[in-house]
Amino acid sequence: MLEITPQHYTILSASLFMIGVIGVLTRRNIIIIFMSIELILNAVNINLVALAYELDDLSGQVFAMFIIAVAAAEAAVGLGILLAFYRNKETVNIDEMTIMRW
Amino acid sequence: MLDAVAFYTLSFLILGLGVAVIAARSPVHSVLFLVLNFLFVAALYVTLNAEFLAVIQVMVYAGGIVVLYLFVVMLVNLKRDPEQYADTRRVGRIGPVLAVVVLVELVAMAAYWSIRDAAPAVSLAVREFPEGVRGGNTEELGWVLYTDYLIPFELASMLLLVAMIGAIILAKRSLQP
Amino acid sequence: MDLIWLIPILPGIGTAVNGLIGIRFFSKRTAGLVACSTMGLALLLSVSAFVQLLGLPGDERFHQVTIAHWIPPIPLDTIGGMGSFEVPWAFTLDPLSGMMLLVVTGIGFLIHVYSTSYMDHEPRPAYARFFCYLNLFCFFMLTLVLGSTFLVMFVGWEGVGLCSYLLIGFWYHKQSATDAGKKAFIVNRIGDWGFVLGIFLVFFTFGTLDFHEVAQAAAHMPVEAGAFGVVSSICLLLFIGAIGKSAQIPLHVWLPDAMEGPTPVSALIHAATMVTAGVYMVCRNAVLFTHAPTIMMIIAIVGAATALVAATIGLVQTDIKKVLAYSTVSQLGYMFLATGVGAFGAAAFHLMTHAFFKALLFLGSGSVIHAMNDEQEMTKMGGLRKYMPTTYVTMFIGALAIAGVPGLSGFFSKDEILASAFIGSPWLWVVGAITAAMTAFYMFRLIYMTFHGEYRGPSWKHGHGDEHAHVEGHGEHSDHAWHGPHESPRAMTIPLITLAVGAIFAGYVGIPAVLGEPIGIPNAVEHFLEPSFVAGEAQHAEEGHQLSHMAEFGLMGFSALVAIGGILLARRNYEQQPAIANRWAESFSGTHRVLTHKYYVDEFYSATFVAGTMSSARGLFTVDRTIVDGIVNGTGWTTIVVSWVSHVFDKYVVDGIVNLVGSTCREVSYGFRRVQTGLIQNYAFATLVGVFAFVTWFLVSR
Amino acid sequence: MSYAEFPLLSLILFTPLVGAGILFFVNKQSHNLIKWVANVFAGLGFLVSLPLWFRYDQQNPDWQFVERMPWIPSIGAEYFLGVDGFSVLLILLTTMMGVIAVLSSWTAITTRVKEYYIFLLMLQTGMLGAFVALDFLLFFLFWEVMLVPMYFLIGIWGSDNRLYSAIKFFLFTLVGSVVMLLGILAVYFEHWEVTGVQTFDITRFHELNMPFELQWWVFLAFFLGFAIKVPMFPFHTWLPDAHTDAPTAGSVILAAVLLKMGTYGFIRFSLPILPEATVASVWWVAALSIVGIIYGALVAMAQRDWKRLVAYSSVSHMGMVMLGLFALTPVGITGSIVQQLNHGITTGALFLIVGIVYERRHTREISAYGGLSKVMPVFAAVFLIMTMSSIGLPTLNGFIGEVLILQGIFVVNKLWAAVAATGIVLGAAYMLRLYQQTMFGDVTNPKNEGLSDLSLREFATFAPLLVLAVWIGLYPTPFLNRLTTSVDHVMVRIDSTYVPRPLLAAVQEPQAKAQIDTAGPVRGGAR
Amino acid sequence: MPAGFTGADFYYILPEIVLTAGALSVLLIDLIFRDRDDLTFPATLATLAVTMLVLLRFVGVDTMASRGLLAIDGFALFFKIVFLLSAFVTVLMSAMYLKVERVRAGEFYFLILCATLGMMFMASGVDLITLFIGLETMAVSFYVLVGFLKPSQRSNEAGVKYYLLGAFSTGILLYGMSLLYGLSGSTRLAEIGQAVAAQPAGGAVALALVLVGAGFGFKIAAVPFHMWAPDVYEGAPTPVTAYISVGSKAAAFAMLLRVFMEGLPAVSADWQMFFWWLAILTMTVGNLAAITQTNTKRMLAYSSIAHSGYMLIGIVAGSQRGVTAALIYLFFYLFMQLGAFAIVTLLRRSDVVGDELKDLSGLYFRSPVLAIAMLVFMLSLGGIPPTAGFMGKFWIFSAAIEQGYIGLAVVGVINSAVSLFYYIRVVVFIWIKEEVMGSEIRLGGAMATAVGITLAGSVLFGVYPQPIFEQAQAAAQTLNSFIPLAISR
Repeated sequence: MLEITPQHYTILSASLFMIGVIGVLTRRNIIIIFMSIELILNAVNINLVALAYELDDLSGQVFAMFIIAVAAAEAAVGLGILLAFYRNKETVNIDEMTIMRW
Repeated sequence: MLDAVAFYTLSFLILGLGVAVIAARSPVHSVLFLVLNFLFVAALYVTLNAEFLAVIQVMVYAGGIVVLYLFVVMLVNLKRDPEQYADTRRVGRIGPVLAVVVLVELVAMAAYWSIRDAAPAVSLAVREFPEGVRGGNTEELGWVLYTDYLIPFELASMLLLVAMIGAIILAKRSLQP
Repeated sequence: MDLIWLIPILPGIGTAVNGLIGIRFFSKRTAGLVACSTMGLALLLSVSAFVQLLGLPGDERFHQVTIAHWIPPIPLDTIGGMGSFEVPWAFTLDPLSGMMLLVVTGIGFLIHVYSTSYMDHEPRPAYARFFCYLNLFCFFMLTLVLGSTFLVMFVGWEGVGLCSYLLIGFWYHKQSATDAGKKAFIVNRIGDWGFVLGIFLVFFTFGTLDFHEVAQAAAHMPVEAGAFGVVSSICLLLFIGAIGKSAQIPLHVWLPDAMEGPTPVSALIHAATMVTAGVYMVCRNAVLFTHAPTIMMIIAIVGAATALVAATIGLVQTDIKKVLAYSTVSQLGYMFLATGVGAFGAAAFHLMTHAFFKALLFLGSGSVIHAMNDEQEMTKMGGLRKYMPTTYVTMFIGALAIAGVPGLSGFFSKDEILASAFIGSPWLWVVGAITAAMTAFYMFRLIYMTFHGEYRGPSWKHGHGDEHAHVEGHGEHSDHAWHGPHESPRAMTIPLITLAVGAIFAGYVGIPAVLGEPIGIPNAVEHFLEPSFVAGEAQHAEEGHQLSHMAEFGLMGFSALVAIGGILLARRNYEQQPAIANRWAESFSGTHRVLTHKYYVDEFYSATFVAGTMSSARGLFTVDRTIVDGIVNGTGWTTIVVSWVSHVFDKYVVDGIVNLVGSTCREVSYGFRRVQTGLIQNYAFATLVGVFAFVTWFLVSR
Repeated sequence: MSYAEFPLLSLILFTPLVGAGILFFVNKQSHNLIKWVANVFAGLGFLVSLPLWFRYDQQNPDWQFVERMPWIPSIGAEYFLGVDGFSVLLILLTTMMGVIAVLSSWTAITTRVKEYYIFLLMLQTGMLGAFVALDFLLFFLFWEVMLVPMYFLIGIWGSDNRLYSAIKFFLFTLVGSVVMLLGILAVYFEHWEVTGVQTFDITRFHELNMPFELQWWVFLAFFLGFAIKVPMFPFHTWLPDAHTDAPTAGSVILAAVLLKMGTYGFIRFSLPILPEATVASVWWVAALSIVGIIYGALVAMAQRDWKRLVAYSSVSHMGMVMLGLFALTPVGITGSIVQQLNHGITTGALFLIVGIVYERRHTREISAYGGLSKVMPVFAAVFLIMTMSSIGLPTLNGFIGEVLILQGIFVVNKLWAAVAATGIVLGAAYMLRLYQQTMFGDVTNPKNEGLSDLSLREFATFAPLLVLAVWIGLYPTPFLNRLTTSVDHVMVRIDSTYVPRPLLAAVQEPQAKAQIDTAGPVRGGAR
Repeated sequence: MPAGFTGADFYYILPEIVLTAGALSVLLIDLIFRDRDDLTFPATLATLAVTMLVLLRFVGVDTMASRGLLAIDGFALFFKIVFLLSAFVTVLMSAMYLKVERVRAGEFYFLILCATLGMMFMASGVDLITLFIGLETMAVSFYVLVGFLKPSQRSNEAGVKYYLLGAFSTGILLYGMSLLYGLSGSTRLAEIGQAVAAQPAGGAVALALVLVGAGFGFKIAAVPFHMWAPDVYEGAPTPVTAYISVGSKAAAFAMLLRVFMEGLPAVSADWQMFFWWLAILTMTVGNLAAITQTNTKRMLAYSSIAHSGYMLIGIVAGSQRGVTAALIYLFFYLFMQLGAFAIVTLLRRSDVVGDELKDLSGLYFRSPVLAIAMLVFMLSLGGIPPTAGFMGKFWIFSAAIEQGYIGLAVVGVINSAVSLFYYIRVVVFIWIKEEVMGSEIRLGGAMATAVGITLAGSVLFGVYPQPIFEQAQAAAQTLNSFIPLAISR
């Protein structure tokens, strides 16, 4: 129990992952959903870093680094799209983007 | 003992803040919670002796992305509360429940499995670093990044360019009437 | 004799000429000329062929001509191993077919001639069409007669059916006529069903379809006394065919209706030739049938029954043609009775004589109807004797002949039959005798009601005008003035006379031995036909059971008496005091009604359908109209109901299932569309569900 | 070059296509030119196919006029054409019917004339291709190519309910054929596994002996494909709709040729490739066929729509064809093939007949007619002859087929033959009823008074059919002789396993079997 | 030249380099000649053409480049050709569309090129990180492209949807990848393969398998990860839709094949079962849902979902034939799908949006050639010979049969029959409905070329597919590991 095994980290990351997922599923404010996605990415990162630590191999950390970079890029683009949407629709409520359905 | 304490406190904070992020009423609050969350994650990295990553985490994430979020939140001055209108067709309830179930499953599966007996199965190509590189995390990371993962690195630059251009295109008010 | 194949071809040519060009271009005269000339040539050819046949010694009187392959040999396994199914276009001339040949061509020719004037009032195209059909009929009939294999015979068999369909429905604007034609064809088809199966079984058993070879082969097979083996089944099936064609119970219903057709047609097809095809076929396969005693018994009984029943019906009919129709049925019953007891010779003999006098009677009635301006009800006739002597005399002769008055053809043939029936079983003889009496009765009832007594018909305005201004059944002409009953033109009377002569003397070729030997005339027909009924060396036809001369004389005398008695009774009832007839009708009103309703056979068939209706009332309700005109005969009703039920089934079940699948797909599709709510979080949720499902699945599967 | 290596089949195959190609460049306004081109090419197609009749050597059991060149080597598919007597007859039927169909549409089609003829000619090529292909993939290709033009023919130029009927036809056939494709693949891999050669060469498949299990499944797959096309009883429901709504030429082609694809498939593929499975499933296929015969006849009897009646009658007739086929006796198979030709001729003619009156009156209600034989005698005569040939009157073609089929099935099972034979009676019933109601009686409907009789062109469409009907009826030998080798080829595959079981006292049974091998010709074995 | 690198490493990625340079130059041209809008179009085409030429120098090469991150082999080559071709056609069909929509073309083309670049790395990467970066490059470009029409709400909404769900699925994918990494301690697929093979198949493998599979499932729009597709396809600019439905799908398949065939052959039984279900669901749902669509783009979206289902059959088979089948199918799918979308793009006129089925009605009377083309595309999508689509389906089903997946094959063929129902509906609108919609259709040279290429491809490869078959077989061969056949040959 006191001895910290990889499982601990796995469980931690899994939990964070699921918190993010729940955020994505429940919140209606798109910005917050974006943040939930950031949480998910963080969960992944924790996993990778922990594993890298266990395996004593650096590629895990490299992977995590790339993920951070990608997260930045995605955030930028995502917020851009969101702004474009907001300009037309004057809202960021996810339940109101249902022009295209069925 | 010590790392145990560190781990439990950090993970408690991380998870708690995560919950706070998705639970907070106003987006501003959740942004702030997000920042804190990131900071503690960075701290966790330090315990996993990934100092460089920790730094990046703080600078890029907490410093860059979150600020971006903050800008947007401010930019989007909402006339009405985005949460007020809710579409009835949405599966609000089951979602979280299912998520929790899946989490349990993940944990259960993870419990089967430990790195220890998996790792020795394959003899990893042990990286040997040239003389110039002293055994610091940052140096080694830099070395690996610029040798093994050069190509992805270059590609990532393209990716960031694309993101930049894209963000500009989308965010700027369109020229054409 | 090698040209016999030409005999059918000639009328065929006539058909082609009249059909392709005639209907369009020929004048009536030309059309008639073509038809008659072809028949005449055919007659000449057959006579010459027959003469040549006579020239041969008795046991070599078998000549076969193969002109071409029809169906080339195809391997097919039979009981006896691998046979090869092949059918040549082959024609056989032997005594039986020879005799039949003469009958068909002879009477056919006469009736052609008769028709030239009888149909004179038809519009030109119809006239040509009529002769086209008539020739076609002769073509098929001759094929039937000459065909030397079952299948070639079947060609004629079906062909004559077609022609009778066409000729009965010749006046196609008359619903009743076309119905009758359809009925005839379909009832025949029912018979053919049996016949064709019989043919298949023949091939399956003997590996060949040639009558001669079949006979040879059959001769070696054991006689299936008591047992019911292959041969019996063959014979049964063939007999079903015969029943249909020769209008025996229970398939006799079509023949009376067939009287809708022009009278010459009734004479040729429904009296002289086609209807006797069944008898002819049975005689052709005498060897087969003799090997199936059980079936022989059945045939005899059916024949006897038909003879009796038809005769009884004949007693009360008042439509002149109907009377003759039922008498035909009954006479055919006679012939089958004969074949049933093994007297094929007698049957064939009676077939020939009957052809003469029945054709005669029909033509006579035709001339009467002609004279009465299409009146067929005997109650509206009477006293015609003085208006049309020739017809009267000839018909009288015919009546005598059919009644079996000694000295005329009918006497000899009928006597033969009765004699052999007596050998078969006394009961059959009794039935035969009763029938004979009735025959005599109703025939003379006909004669007396028509020609004797005072005229009961409609009055007519005397005056000038052409002789033939009246026509049969034709709307456009019937308004012409009618100048009262009168003798028919020569083209009609000459055939009558010829036939009358035939009716008298045709019998003398077959004087029974018991009469013949004393005056040195052998029973020509019997011995002449002998080879056709036995296979090769199996020369024991029906020796063994011969009647004593005494008995034979007795029977003869009795039948003669019976005939006379019948005639006298008829005379008493219908000439001296007609009241009696009615009184009888009242006193036996029950019977009378039954008889006038022809034993309710048609009604019975309808009843079966009615039952069917009740069961499926709804289906019927929607469909009533279709049924009403779709009815071919009683059973046809049930067929129609079934057909509609299956139609509904097809429409709503078979098709319904298909459409159901379609609509289901559509519904499911809409379902999927509903899922597409446009809400991102639902989509994400779906993803999560997918993950969950598979993760769980792996979790349990391990 | 001698005719041996002259690519006759390709010529036959592509002549109509060339016609279609040329039509494509004709101005769509100049209707007459279009019609002429179409007719010329259809006629040409018939002419070039005539050598098949004269040059076909009916003694030679091998495939003739063979053309062979690699097509898709990497899966072993080839451009492999060849014919035997059976396909020769069907090809001739097809080309002839093509001419008739094209000719019969001269006045019937007034809208979008160009496309119409293009589709008709393309359809022609598709059908011919299916008959000449000896490569299974090639066959399948043509088999499906046919669907599209037919779909358009029904869908564009059809009557009231055309879209529904068209899609129904399309989907039904498609479902069948795709399942069939799986069967083809199974055979392909089996052959590959056994012989190590990957090929779609049908002639090689004919020598393949597959395990029974596999045969059984493949048989089912094939059965679905072919039975829908035939169509057999439960799958027939597309046929009435398609026929009813198709334009005249469409119905004619559909009845005369397209339906033959199914039976052709059975004879060319199911029987020789899957003998054991075939023998094992005789009973239920025969049962279905018999049901089809009776059922089709009954439903036909209840129709008020002239064309529907004919359509259902062809369900009945094709049931007869299938029955003869699954008698698996030489006579039965021969008969069934002949009956296919007859059905093509007769039913084709009957649809032409409906077309004639439909073109004049624009209704198919039987009750709308009556007494036509007074106003159009020639037409009535033609109709009479065709009716008679349809109900199997001797001296006309129908009889030959039926008698052979029934004789063939009779030696297998008396009962089947007996039941099937009732179909003849029913056939007479509904055809005569139709004839009586339309042709006989007085002209009740004034609209029918002024109907014109057959024009010369219309008569020309009937003439060849009449001639054939009589020819086959009186002297079918040339046709039957051309079939011997094909039939033997099938029988050789079937015989080894197939023993007829006579119901009646079967004397010398064993010897019968012994004789089959000797007498049962093995000429086809050389392939 | 960084340590441990040789010129060869850069030589082998020459096509990518050329493409990048081209993309940047397009961007520059757009910046420099602000006022000229007609230069970027030829520049883009030139870039693609040159890249293709350079690429063709590597035919037959089979090697590892840049420290074993990239595999330069036939497999990658085949896919790269697919990407470049589809990009080429997409660009051809965009030109006029962009004019109608009145948006600057420069960035558009730049993004298209960048997406292509990402795809090319996805095709040749044999290392999780490389694959991931390639994937993201493509994805981000597409996020922007989908939302490219800023004035249009539909476009915005589609953008947001695509972005959100894309990011979400990326998260899932990444989590799976992290597990894979944890299992093996390496990001190289080959080493992962060894590691997984070496240890007892634990739950984690299955978990990683499902998560990665879900991630790919999203990209190839496989049920139940498909739900973004209809909305995004409908909202995105039509050429982008076309490119997503072909390029992105192909790239995802390439990556999927790499990861599962080379990375996880040890647990093939598991993922075969996984994809078996996925395939059946995808085909059925896709086809059934398409039946009742009234919007052409949406209908095509569902149809493309169904098509992923067919391709998945090839992957389930997993044999060499299966992979070949998937490649061939993708290649032919390129022509027919792009062709169909080209027609839809053409229908976008100043006065008509042109993506409703009824907008197609009477097309035949307006321009028979286009009608015939659309007919061919529909038949090809439906798999009716003699079109390319049939040959593709033929391979797919033959693979399934060979591997003994009879049930799968049957479901597949039945589905392909059902699919005809809605393809034919399109044809009905074009050929049988008489009334004509909207203004005249202007068929520009570029668009004509696009339609020409796709039409030619759909027909020619239907009649004579031999060359493609050979290439695909060769390409598939270079993929190292296959599932052994059920039957011996």
